[in-house]
Parts: sequence; structure tokens; C-alpha cells
Amino acid sequence: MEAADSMKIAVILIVLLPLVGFITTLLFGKRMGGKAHIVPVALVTVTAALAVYAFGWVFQHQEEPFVWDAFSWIVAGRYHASWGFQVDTLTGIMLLVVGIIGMLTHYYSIGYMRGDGGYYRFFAYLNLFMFAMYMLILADNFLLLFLGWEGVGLCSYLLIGFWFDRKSASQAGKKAFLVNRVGDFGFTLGMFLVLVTTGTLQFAGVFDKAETIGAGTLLWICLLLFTGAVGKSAQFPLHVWLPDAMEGPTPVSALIHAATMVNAGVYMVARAYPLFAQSETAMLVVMVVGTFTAIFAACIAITQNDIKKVIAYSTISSLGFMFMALGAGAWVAGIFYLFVHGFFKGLLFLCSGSVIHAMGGEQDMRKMGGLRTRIPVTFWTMLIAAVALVGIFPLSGFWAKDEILGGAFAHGYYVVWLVGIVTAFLTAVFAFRMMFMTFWGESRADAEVQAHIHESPKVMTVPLVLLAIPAAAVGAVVGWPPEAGWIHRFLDPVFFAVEHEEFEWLGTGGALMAVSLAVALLGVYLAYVLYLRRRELPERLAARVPWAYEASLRKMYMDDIYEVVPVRSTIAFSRFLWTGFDVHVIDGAVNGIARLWGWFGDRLRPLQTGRVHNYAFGILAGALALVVIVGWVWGI
Amino acid sequence: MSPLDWWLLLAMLLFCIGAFGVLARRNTIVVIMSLELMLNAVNIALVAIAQFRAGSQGAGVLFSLFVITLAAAEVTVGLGIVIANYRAKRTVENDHFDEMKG
Amino acid sequence: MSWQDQIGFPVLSVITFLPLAGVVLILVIDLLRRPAARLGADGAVEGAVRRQTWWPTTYKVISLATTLAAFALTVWVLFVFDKSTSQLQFVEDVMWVRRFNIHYSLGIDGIAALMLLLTTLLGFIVIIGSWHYIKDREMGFFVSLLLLQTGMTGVFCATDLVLFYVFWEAMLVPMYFIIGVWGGPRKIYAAIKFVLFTLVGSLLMLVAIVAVVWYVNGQGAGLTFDIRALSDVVYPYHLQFWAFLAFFLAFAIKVPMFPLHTWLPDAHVEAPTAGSVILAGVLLKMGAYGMLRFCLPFFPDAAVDFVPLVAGLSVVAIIYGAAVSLVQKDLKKLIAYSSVSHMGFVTAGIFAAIAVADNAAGMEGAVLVMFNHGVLTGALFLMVGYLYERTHTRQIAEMSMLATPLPVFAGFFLFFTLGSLGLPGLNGFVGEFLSLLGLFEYSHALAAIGALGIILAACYLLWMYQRTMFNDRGEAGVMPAVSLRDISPREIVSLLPLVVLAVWIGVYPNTFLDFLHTPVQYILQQMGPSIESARDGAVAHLIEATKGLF
Amino acid sequence: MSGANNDVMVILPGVVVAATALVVFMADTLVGGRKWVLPWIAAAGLIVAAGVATAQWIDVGAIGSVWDFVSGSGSGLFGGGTAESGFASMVALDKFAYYCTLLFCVIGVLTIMLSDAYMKKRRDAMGEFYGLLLLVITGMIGMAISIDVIALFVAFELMSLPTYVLAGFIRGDERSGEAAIKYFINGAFSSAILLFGLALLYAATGQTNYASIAAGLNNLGADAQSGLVIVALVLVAVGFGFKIAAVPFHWWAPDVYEGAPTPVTAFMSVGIKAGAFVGFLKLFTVAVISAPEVWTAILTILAVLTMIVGNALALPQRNLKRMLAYSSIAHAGYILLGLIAVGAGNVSVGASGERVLDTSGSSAVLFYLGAYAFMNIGAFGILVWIRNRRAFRYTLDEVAGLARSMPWTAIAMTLFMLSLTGIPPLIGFWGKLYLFTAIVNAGMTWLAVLAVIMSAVSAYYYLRVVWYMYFREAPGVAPAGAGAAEAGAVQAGAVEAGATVAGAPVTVGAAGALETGAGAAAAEATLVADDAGPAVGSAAAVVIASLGVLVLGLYPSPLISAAQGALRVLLGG
Repeated sequence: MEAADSMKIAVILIVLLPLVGFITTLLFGKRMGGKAHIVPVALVTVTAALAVYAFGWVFQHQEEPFVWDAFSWIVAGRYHASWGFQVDTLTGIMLLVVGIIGMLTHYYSIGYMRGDGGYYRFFAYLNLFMFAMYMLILADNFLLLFLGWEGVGLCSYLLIGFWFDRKSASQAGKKAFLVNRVGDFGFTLGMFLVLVTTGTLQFAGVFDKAETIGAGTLLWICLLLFTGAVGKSAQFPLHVWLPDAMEGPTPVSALIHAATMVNAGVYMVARAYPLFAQSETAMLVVMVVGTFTAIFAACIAITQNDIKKVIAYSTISSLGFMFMALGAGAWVAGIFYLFVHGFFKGLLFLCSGSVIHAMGGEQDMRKMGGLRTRIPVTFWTMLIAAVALVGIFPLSGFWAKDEILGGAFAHGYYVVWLVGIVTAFLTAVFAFRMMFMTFWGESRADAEVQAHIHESPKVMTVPLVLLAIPAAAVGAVVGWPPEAGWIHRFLDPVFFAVEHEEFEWLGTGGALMAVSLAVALLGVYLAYVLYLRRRELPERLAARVPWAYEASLRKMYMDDIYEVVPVRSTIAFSRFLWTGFDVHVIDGAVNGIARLWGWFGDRLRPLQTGRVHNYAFGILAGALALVVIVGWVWGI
Repeated sequence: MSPLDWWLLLAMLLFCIGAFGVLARRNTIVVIMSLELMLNAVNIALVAIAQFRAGSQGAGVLFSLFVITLAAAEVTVGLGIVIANYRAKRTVENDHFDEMKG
Repeated sequence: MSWQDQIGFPVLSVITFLPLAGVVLILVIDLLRRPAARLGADGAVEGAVRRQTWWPTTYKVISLATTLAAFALTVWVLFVFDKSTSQLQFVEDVMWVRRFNIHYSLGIDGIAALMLLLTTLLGFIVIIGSWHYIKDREMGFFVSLLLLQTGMTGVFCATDLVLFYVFWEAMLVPMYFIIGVWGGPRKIYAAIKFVLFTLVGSLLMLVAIVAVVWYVNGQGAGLTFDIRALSDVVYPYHLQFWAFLAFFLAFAIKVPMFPLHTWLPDAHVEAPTAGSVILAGVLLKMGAYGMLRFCLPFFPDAAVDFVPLVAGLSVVAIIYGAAVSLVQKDLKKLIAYSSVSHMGFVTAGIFAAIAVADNAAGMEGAVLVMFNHGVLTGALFLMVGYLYERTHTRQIAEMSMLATPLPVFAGFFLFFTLGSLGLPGLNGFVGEFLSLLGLFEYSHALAAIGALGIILAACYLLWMYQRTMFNDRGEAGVMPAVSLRDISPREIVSLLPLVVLAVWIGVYPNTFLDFLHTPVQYILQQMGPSIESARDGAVAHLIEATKGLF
Repeated sequence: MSGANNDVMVILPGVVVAATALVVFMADTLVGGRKWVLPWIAAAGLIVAAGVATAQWIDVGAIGSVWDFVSGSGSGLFGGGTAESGFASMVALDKFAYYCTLLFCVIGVLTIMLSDAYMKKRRDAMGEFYGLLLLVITGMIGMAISIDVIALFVAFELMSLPTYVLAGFIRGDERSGEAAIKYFINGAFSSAILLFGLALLYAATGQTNYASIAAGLNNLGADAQSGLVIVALVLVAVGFGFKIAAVPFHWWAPDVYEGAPTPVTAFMSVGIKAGAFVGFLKLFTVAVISAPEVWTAILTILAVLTMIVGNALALPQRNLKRMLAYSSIAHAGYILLGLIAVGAGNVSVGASGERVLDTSGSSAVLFYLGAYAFMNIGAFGILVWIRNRRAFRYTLDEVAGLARSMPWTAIAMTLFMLSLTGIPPLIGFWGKLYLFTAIVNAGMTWLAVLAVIMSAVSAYYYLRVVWYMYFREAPGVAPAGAGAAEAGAVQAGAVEAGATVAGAPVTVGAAGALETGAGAAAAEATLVADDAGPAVGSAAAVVIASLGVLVLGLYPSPLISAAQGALRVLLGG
């Protein structure tokens, strides 16, 4: 396919500029001190513009994606993988999310990270992340996608552990990487299976052969790839890293752990649509995992006190929603949700960052309250984000969430729908629990902190406002009318076989919409009652069902289980292998042979008596023995 | 048995007596005597073979002459060593020479 | 193709013996400078000799110059190298021992070319790295390094079995000294263990060499030790079986394969930095190289029969090495065990490649892993050495938060750690991906278990990194009042080539893979019939082979 | 040539050596205080003998083919001297004998050089020492040229008797005396057994000449494996096995090696062993050629035992001389492989119906003897050299840190130890390779496997010497190595380096330089060294040995050519 040269340049620049930013900042950033952000931010801005340009291009060429094999990467045996890029409509959506949120986060960070000892390092890492993320979404083959995939994982590791002088941060970074590795394990095997089965890793090539793959193999491929997605998108049971990832600076949480990287799993599954769509079982697994994760995370979020943890679990829950959508066959709805989620969840995080900034680093909501007036910009933007998250008409979340639930219902997954509704209710509760605890009521902070509370600088609030606009409106813009919005048409070439649901305002669709809206509002009201009006109620409730409260607070004991089952047992087993097997069995055998030989030598020494007649006897005896043996051999 | 066998048997007996002497006696002088006995036993064998073995061309006799000469030399050397050792250690018991072993 | 056609001078000999020439030069100057000192002094000869402060610099410069020259020549060779043929190139051939028709013959194919590059590269890097490392008998150390390099280069270049064996064994001696003289507290144990392990294997290999050559001789083909000629012969199965075992044992010890690996951690821990770098970077590769060069083409039927065993052991090594690394307390030991794990990918890739038809990727990946491991583990050992020069400890428990005083150092360290754990975009990934892919073609289950090793690799490496460079102790995490110098320019110079290579191979491995296509195809071609008729009863063949003994 | 003239020509090298011995004995009484001429006379005699042998060997017409010989592509150079027998077919001078004569002369010269400082302390005994040494060498040459059991036995005794004396040479030293008495009694005992074996062989065939014995055994046909022959061969094997120190006839070796003066030990370990092996080889390959199965069986048992026991017992030894004694037992085991290969090898039928044995085993043995001479004399030479420099009881602990105090000595010792282990590219490696090829060719690969496993074991105790020298510090020396020890080290290095560079070190100038150098170097060492004075000869011997080990290791072809060329064995008559 002949692709526009301008696109080639754009794609190359999109990928390379952040990399250049990373390298230059790493090398020279330290010398630039407080101005270290200039190069990376400028580059990211240009990149975002290019991303928008690319989106524009794909907007014009919806039916013929841009595919370009830049140069070969690995050529070995009969296999071949290349540095190849692909821009289709799905990529376009992702480009928008990544480009815009990425850029805004960079601006926001200028204010947020000011004065930090690792200022330049932070921007270097962020740029590296942008590079990897663009690589991930622009890749035209699984292997290159995996490169971006691991690259964002690395940046996540670096940025979570950015304050490596805190033990918790360095632990969390490592945990994120390792848990993701478990997913990558599956992803790698999935790639092997794809490669061995189809002989290529290029999306187009693989998908062309998707229908020829046997059902069993296909299921394995899907499940293995999905394992990767489970890790990256923090689905149960590999979700444990995401809450801990909040140890990183808040812009990181916004960019990586809400808006972009964690969506990579969803993106990848959507990208592999031709494979998944063929395997009903795989779809079912995706849906079940997503659904379970959604409600599971929501149950935990409801008791968390750390403002960022709440959002983190909310993110897990939202990601579960997306997988639920994909699994249920509501592909477009899933991506739709991803799209809007990026904006409002990113915003939510950035706002929380602003709150934390205002509170002088405090993250515990029990020590907040009453901030509504003190930091109004943050409050209003955060409110928008929260309402969008909860899914109240007409903000973004409403449209996407409703399409997902509608999709599940329409495909006959009533249980899933029900769980989704409950999740939506819980989401409303914990989102507004957070809002009420933070912004309403009286302030519970120390006097010292109180005096210190201030609105964030412009460089932080402007991005908030800029983000609030899409967070509020984008859902309606691209999603209207329901089930037939622009985004459906736009993504059609990607999800070529998806049938459009008919949406009837006065039919099932409308009813479902009403139910979900009602549930959301109910949730908000419950939060209002519990956390603003009758603040003693939650405690009593907790006292009534302590096991449930405890389980939720302790994150369903997942960390404890992980600590005991895989971590400690692996270490114990490794210890055994080392001190038991290596040292005693193998080396024991080796040294034992040596010692045995030495022992043998020592036993022989007494024969050497030093006495002449013994020696003479030895000679004679030896001679006789020889005669006997040789004679016996010849039977004489 | 042929005459040669008898002679060989005699030689063998003498040889064994000599060997027994070497093994059993501790006095080095006696040991040397036993060694001589062994050599002479072979001499008997050699002469006997030369006499009785067909086609043996009498080389055994020649051989035994050499052996006699060598035996004399051997005794000389042996006694010399014994005397030297006696000077150093005042003993001719070979059991006393077991400083080095193992 | 002989050197005359390609480059105009016997380049392989020059590369091989340049370090030796350096040794001779050093010794000659050393002898000359003593009488000179004696003339100028009365009685205080020793003092005068010692006051010649120019001397240490001189022999170091000589060492560096010869190794750098060797490296430059190697690069030249790689440029001239014809990648389109599997023939040996730059061939030199001189009769050596006529009685046995042993030749002094050198030549390289693509695989050897890469190993040659690795050898000469690490050769000069360790010289730079050891510039100030050794305090005692320093000259001897550099002499040993140079001798070692000659031996290693020879191993990769030799195309005569005996010549190969000579280099293979001769190289033991300098290594024995490097560990034994300049090693740590348990150096003697480590040195002797290293030598004895290797000797047991290689001596049995010697018998096998003789057996193979004399078999060929007995067939009326005449005595020859030429590797290519011998590998073209089809050997009877029982000879294949036993000779394969003997060769394989020698190489498996060197690789080292589980469960023959226990010499490695000891040797690494006790060896000085340069020793560890060379040991991990080059010596281990010789084992795998030997398998490629001998075990497979010489004894294809036996090799195919052994695939399940070897592939199984390789996977065990991957997991085992990684697991044991996880709980190490000493940085060097950790990296040493990680080498066991990484080399598992090599053997797995090699043997998987001959298990199923058309699986060249596994073998190419294996060779690439060899190269990558040399680069990455070499760099890691080098850095641990640099760290040791600063902290005087290698105990992980005694370090913490080093990224604060040593930010640049930590950056480099992270880079190589990431490479080692197989981050895509760096070299470690490409090799391991390919060799695992090869293994996957042979057995999905084994590959799955092997891939677990990648998870474990991330575990032990990141944990190690966290405990040393980051805070892993809560509040009291800062290392007790140490003022540490960050990485020096000299150290950066020694690491930069490795950084470049790591990125290069990660981004565009074809530069290196291109060297491998034809030689790997050549090996697989020779294996061809055996792979096609892959035997399915190794046990039955064992019995058959045992009968062949009598 | 014919008649008496021929007879003399055949034994000419031996006669030269024996005559030199007599000259030495006489000169001893005539030179008065100038005893130092004696070693020169002795060495000159050996060199003349070697020259005579070479002159008989060389084909003057082919003098231009020196390079062919060196490169191993032909031994036309040594195509001269058609094999001659003399004294009624008692002795024969064939290429085999030439090779052995040369080898023995080299060993003799090296021993004389080695004993240099040692004998300077015992000037009174110089005459006896060198005279006896020459007699032993005469006996060894006799072993090589004998083709009749009578001559063989005479040579055997001529080789043995003076050695008993040499072993006990240190008058008043209990250990030396003990060594002598042990060696003598056991030696005489085994000689008698050998003699009995020869007598039985004579009884079985009625012949004493090798070729006739061979024919006689051939005529016996199946009876060649009769009890009489087996007993005869076992008894012969005992006699030779004793001299080469094969297990279980090795008992004397460690004690005698330890007790005897070190130069004598060096000589015994390579010279006597070589002599015995040569005789063994010739007797078996020529005379007993018709019954290879029997002697292969006997030797296989001996070889297996020898390799295992030698290596097992060398392991716990802390005394270097004793360790080397057991090592020399082990090496006897390896060399036996060559003999076995001859017997087990492919026996073809020659043109005239006689059995022709595969020769690679024999040449391997000859090669190994040559190789072993260099490395073992070198190893013992180092002991002598250290002993000359300081108090030294030959224990392992005393060589700790030697690399600092005597770096070049340590390097040389390392060479010898590595060569003994069989590490290429040193000569010991080629020896082993040669033996292995022979034994594998003979179809007894399992013996080769056993041998290499034992080699690996031997690596431990050889390398232990190296690690003591290099990896350990001398007691009381700080690891940093500063100070006096290094001062000594540096100078010792200079001294030995001087020796190395000089190349032909036995020159007056070099000697002078060495003398001053060593005197200054060993300032404090000489206080405790009981063998005073510089040991130019020892140093030179070590240098020659290390050059041999190294140069022949890098390019073994000349020695291989010689060993190959030696194989045109004359079958008497």
C-alpha cells in the first residue's frame, strides 16, 4: 500500500522526538536544573501536534490504514519481524488520548515536580514513556507492540520508583514490573504460538490467517495474549501492582496508570479483535475476568482512605468494565469507554494531585475536608471528572458506560449486566465518598497544614481545565446518538464484523439507560448520606459486618496471599535449591568424590610399611597373583 | 618326569628357600646369603637346561658363568652397603630401617 | 577462502598472537630495565627498579595497545568477511606435526567471527577495567590476561582438532593463575575446582578425539584432524554415541550446564573482576561453541537422540539458575548463577534447532544469546568490580541507596540489568526470544517453563537492583556515611562499547544475525538426514551403543 | 665391516662411556685438588658417546635433509648405520639403540649438570659418583643393544649395582643408607626373579637369543600360552616391573627416591626407568612377539594397578620428592599403555610369515621416555636448585610463596608440573596424545579413558605445587609482598633471567655473572642453605629441561621423527 510520505515523517517523528527528548534530557538535563523541562515539554507538544495530524490523516483515510515497514528488525531462520508502523482508526483514537493527555501531563508536571531533586530525571522518564507508548500503539506487529509494551512497563517501573529513597516506592516499582512480567510470560508464549501457527507476527498477516487457525490453538493464543493484557491492564488476579503504583508522583498516576499505559491491554485485545472474535470461549473468559475485576475493585475502593488508592481501584474497576465490554462483544463500547475514561480518569488523578499538592503531600482523606472553597479550580474540575466517572447524564462517562451495559444486556449476558449495574452503583458511592470527604465538611487537617493550603499554580490548573472540557463533553460528541455515534462509524473498519445494536429510546435501550442513571444517582445520594449527613453510619456498618469491612480494607487479602503463596514459597524453594541441592548434593558429590579418592590414597599408605621384607613379600605376592590371574584367564 | 624336570624342581625348591629367607630373615647378612641362594638355584636350572634341553646349544652354561660373576659383584655391593649402614646406625637388622614409609 | 584472497596477511594468526607478542615485549623490557637500574644504583638495586614509575604505565599501555589492535583487526575482518558463504574464511594452513598430520590451521565462519569479536572486545575492555584494580604482582596479571586472550582467540579460530584442543587447554593455565593469585579468600578452592572440572571433561574429549580420528584413519581415509573433513564423515552409531557423550561432557562443563555448573559460582566469586568478565564473557561461550562445532555436525544421530535430555536439562538450568540467583547474598554469585540460567537458553536453542526441521531461528538465537550474554554479563561483572573498588564489599546486604551517591553509575547498572532481564529494544531480548522460539517449536511445554525463567530473571535482577541502588530498608536505608566517587571517565570508556553493542543488537540485530545464517544452515544441513529421521528411542540406542563397546 | 672390528663398532658408544668411567676413576686419584675436572671429563665422555652414536646413525649423504627430519617428513638423515649385530648376536646396534643411546647420554649430561653444586660439597667423592654414574649409563646402553637374554641380564645388573651405591651415596645420612639397603635387597631379589624368568624362557625354547626365542615360541604354537611360558613371562615382568616401579613391584620407589640424593633420584626416575623400559620393550617386541596375548594381559593388569595406585598415593604426599616418586610410578603406568598397545595392536603377518606388530605403541613409548626425561629431570632439578639456595626439606610447605622469592624458578617448576599433567602445548601433552593414539588404535579405548581420568587426578597434586608456589605466601611474608622477599625475588629473577637469555649458560662468562648475582641475591638465604655455592650446572640443567619441555612442546616433530626412526628394530642374526 502506498502511504503518504508525510505520514511516514510524522510517524517517525512521533516515535523519535520523545526518544530524543529522553536522551538529551538524561545527558544534559542535570546541567539545566530547573529549566530541564523545556526540551522534553517542547518535544512532547510537537509530538502531540503530530499525533493530531496523524489522527487527521486517518480521519480522512478511514478505510485504508497506513502501514509501513520501515526496516527489518529480526531476521532469523524462517522468521522475520520488522520495525513497522500502522495507523488505523483504532490507533487514531489512541493517538489522540496519548498525545493530548501526555502533553497536558507534561505541562502539569512542570508545576507539580518543581523543586524536586530529580526534576530532569522525571522529564526524561516521561519522554521515554511517551516514546514507548507511541511505539506500542503504532506498531504493526506483535513483537514491536511488545517492545512498546515492555518499554512502558519499564517507565512505569522507573516512575513508580521515582523517589527511590522511599522503600515503599522502590518496592512498588519492582512489584509493578514483576507482576507485569507474569503477564508478559503469557504474552510471549502467545506470540510464539501466533508465530509458529501463522509464520508471522504482523497484524495484517496474522489476521488474514485468523480463520484458518484451529479452534484449540486459537483459544490458547487468545488466552495467552489475554494473560498479557491482564497484567498490563491490572485485571484480577494481576491487579495488585496498580494500587501500589500510586507511590509514584501523581502526574505519573494520571498519565500512565489511568489514561494510557493501563489501557494497553484493552488496546491489544481490541487490536487482536480478529482473533478473539473467532473464539467464543476466549471472549467469555475476557468478559468474566473483566466483570469480576470491575466489581471486585469497586468493593475495595469503597473503603480506601488514601485518595489516590481510591482512584486506583476505580481505574481497575473501569478497566474491568472495558474488558467486560470487549468480552461481551461490545467492542466499540469498550474502546469508547477507554477513550473517555482516559480523559476523566486522567483528570481525576491530576486533580487529586492538585489536592495533595495543596495539602502539602497529605493523601489520607480522613485528614482532608472542606477544600471546596480553598481550591476552587481543582474542586470544580474534579467534580466534573467524578460525575463523568459515575456516569451521570450528560457527561462523558454516561454514554460509554451505558453502551457497555446495554451491550451486555443485548447479548444476553444478564448477570453481567446486573453486576455492571451494581458496580456502577458502587462506583458512584466511592467516587462521591471521595468527593464529600475531600471537599465538603469541615477541615480535619492539622493547623500547620491548614495554613498552607493553596490553589495550585497556573501551570497545573490550566491543564486541569483543558482536560475537563473533553472529560465533560467528548462522550456526547462522539457517542451521540447511542449505538450509532461517530465513534461507531469511525471504528467500523477495525471491528469489521461487529453488528450494530439498534437503540430505542423508548425500548430496552432507554429503559436500561434510565436504570443505570437512577442507580448512579442513588449511589451519589447514599454517599451523601453516609459521608456528609450521618457520618457515624459507616462505622456502625463496618462494625456490623467486620469481616466484610476488613476484607475490603485489606484489599481482599490479595497482597497477603501473594506474599505467602508465590513469593515466600519461591524464595524458600530457591533457598533449598541453593543451600540444599547446589551446595550439598552437587558439590557434595563433587567434593565427595575428591574426598573418597583422598581417603583411598590414605588407606593405601599403611601398605607402604617402610620395611624391606614386606616389600619383598609384596613383590612375590604380586608375582604369584599375576601368574594365577593370567593362568586363570587362559584356563590353565 | 624327565630328568630336566627333576633338576628344575630342585632349582625351584632352592629358589623358594632363598626367597623365603629373604622374606623371613631380618638380619641383612642372612638376607644377602639367601639372595645368593636364589641366584645359585637359577644357576642349577641354567646348567641343567643346557645339559638336557634339546637344541639348547649350551648357552645356559655361559649364562651361569655370567651369573656367578654378577652374584659376586652383587654381594660386594650389598655388604658394602650393610657396612656403611652399620657404621651409621650400629645395626644390621633390616627392620630398623623403616624411617621412610607411607 | 584463504587469507591471501581476502586480506593480504594471515590476519587470524596476527589477531591470535598479538597479545602473546605483547607478553614477550613486556617481559623483554622488564628484563632490560633491571640491569639498567643496576647500573645507576649502588646497592639499592631494588629501590631503583621500583622507582621506575614509568614501568606500570608502560606494560599497561602495551597490553592495551595489543588488545586494541587485535580488536581493530577483528573489526576489519568482519568488514571483509563474506557473509554469503558457509565456507571457512581467512584460512591459514601450515603443517605442524607431520607424524599425525596435525596442522596449524586457522579459519573462521560466521559463528566464530562473532565469538572472535566478543573475545577481542572484552579483551581490551578488561584491560581498561583492570587499570587500577590489581595491587599485587600487577604485571603478572596483565601478562596472564594477554595469554588468556591468545588462548581464547585460538579456540575460536582453530580448524584443526588438536590445535583447538591445545588452545582449549592452554587457556586454562592463565585462568588458573588469575583466579588463584589475584582471587578472593577461597581462591585456591575455586581455582582448582575450575581446572579439575574442565580437565575431566576435556581429557575425555581428548580420548574421543583420538577415537574419532583413528576411526577415520581405520576406514582408509588417512589421518586427519581437520574439523571440516572429520565432520563430513558418517560415524557408526555406537562411536557417535560415546564420542558425543565425551565431547558433550567437556562442553557442558564449560557452558556450564546443570548439574555440572557448581564450579562457576565459586570461580566467579573468587576471581578478580577481569577474570569474571572473561570467564562469563568468553569462556562459557566456548562450551556452546564447541557443541555447535563438534557435537552436532560430527555426531548428528547421537545429537538428535540426546535432544530431549539436553533440552530438558537446559530448561532446568534456566529455572534453577534463576531460582538460585534469587537468594544469593553476594552480587557476583548472583550474576554467576544468572549465567547458568542464561546459558540454558543457549543450549536449549541449539538443541531445539536440531530437533525439528527448519528451525534455524533457535540456533541463531542461541548464538546471539552467547554474544549478548558476553556483553551484558561482562558489563555487569565489570560494574560489580567497580562497585567493589568503592565499597569494598560485594555483599548485597551491606549496600543500599547507592543511586544517591552514584547516580551515573546506577544508570549504567540499570541499563545492563535491563538488558540482562530481556527488555525488548536491548540485546538480551532478541537472543532469548529467538532461542525460546526455537525451543517452542520443539516443545511448547518446555518453552513455557523456560519462559518462566524470564519472570524469575526480572525477579532476581530487579530485587538485586532495588536492594543495592534503591532503598530497601525503610528509614535507615542510607548506606553508612560513605563518600563514594561516581563513575570515572575511564570506567565509562570501558562500558560505552558495551552500551553501544547492547542497543545496536537490540535495535538492529541483523548486523550480527547476518553472520549466522549461512553457518547455521551449514550445520543444519549436515544434521539434515538425522533430523529427518529423528530417532525415537534414545534408550534403545543407549543399549545398542553399550553393546558396541564390547 | 666384519669380525672383531664389527663387534667393537657395535658396542662403541657403550665402550666410550665405560672407558670414560675408568678415566674418571683414574683421574680421581691423579688430579689432586682439581676435582672439578671430573664432571667435565664425564660429560665429555657422554658427549663423545652421543657423537659416536650419531655419527653411526647419520647418513652423511643425506645431510641436507636435516629439515625433513626436524619437520617430521622423513628420517633420511638418519638413514645411515645399517643395523649390525656383534658378539655372536649378543648385541646389535640398530636405530632403536641409537635413539636410546642418545637419550641416555642426554639424561647423563643433565644429571651431571644437576649434581654440580651437590658434588662440590663432596669433592672427595666426585670420582666415585661420576664414575658410577657412567657405569650405570653403560648398563643402560647395554639394555638397549642387547638381543640376547644373557647380555640383557648382564646389562641389567650393570645398570643396577652402581645405582644401589649411588642411592646410598650420602655417607652417614640415615635416610640415604636406608634407601640404599632397601633398594639393594629388593633390587637383588627382583633381579633373581627376573633371572629365573629368563631361565624358564630358556627352558621353554632352549634359546637365549631374542630372535631364536621368538622362533622357538612360534614353533611352540598353542603351547606358547602354556604354564611355563606364562610363569616365565610373569617373572620377567616382575624384574622389569620392579625397575620401572610398576605396581605391585613399586614398593621401593618412594622410599628410595626420598632417601637418595636428589640428583640421583632425578637420574633414577628417568634414566633407570628409561633403561628398564627400553629393555622391556625390546625383549617383548622382539623375543616374545609370538605370545602377545599373554604379555598384553600381564601388562594390562600392571598398568591399571600402576596408574590407580600411583595417583592415589601421590595425592596425600606432602614431601615433594615422595610425591614425584609416586608420580613417576603413575607415569610408568601411562608408559605401559604403549607396551600394551604393541601387544594388543593389529598384528599383521609379514612377508616371510613372521608376525609384525604395530609400531605406534613402541614409538609412543620411546617418545614418552624422551619427553619424560625433560620434564622430570626439570622437576627434580628445581628441587636441587632450591636446595642449593636455602635450607629445604623438600616439603610442600616450604615452596609456599616461591613465586615471590624465586619467580623464575617458580615459572620453570610450573612448566614442569603442567607438562607432567599433560597440558598442551608442553611436551607431556604430546607424550600422552601419542600413547592414547596407540592404545585407542589398539582397540583398548577403556584404558585410555582410565588414563585420562587418572591424569585429571594427577592434575590435582601437580597443580597443588603450583598453588603453593603462587597462591600462598611464605610463612611470615606479608601478602602485599613488599620488602626483603621481593628484593630477593627480583634479583633471583634477574639471575635466572640471565641464565635464560644466555641460552648456552655453561660458559665461563655467564657462570661468573651468575655467581655474583646469586651471591648478592641469596644474601640471607645462603646462611641457612647447606649446599653452599652457586649451582650453575643445576640452573643450566633446569633451563635446558624447560626449553626442551617448551620448545619440543610447541614443535614436537623432531622428537617424534627420532622416536619413529628408532623403530626399525633389528631382529638379531
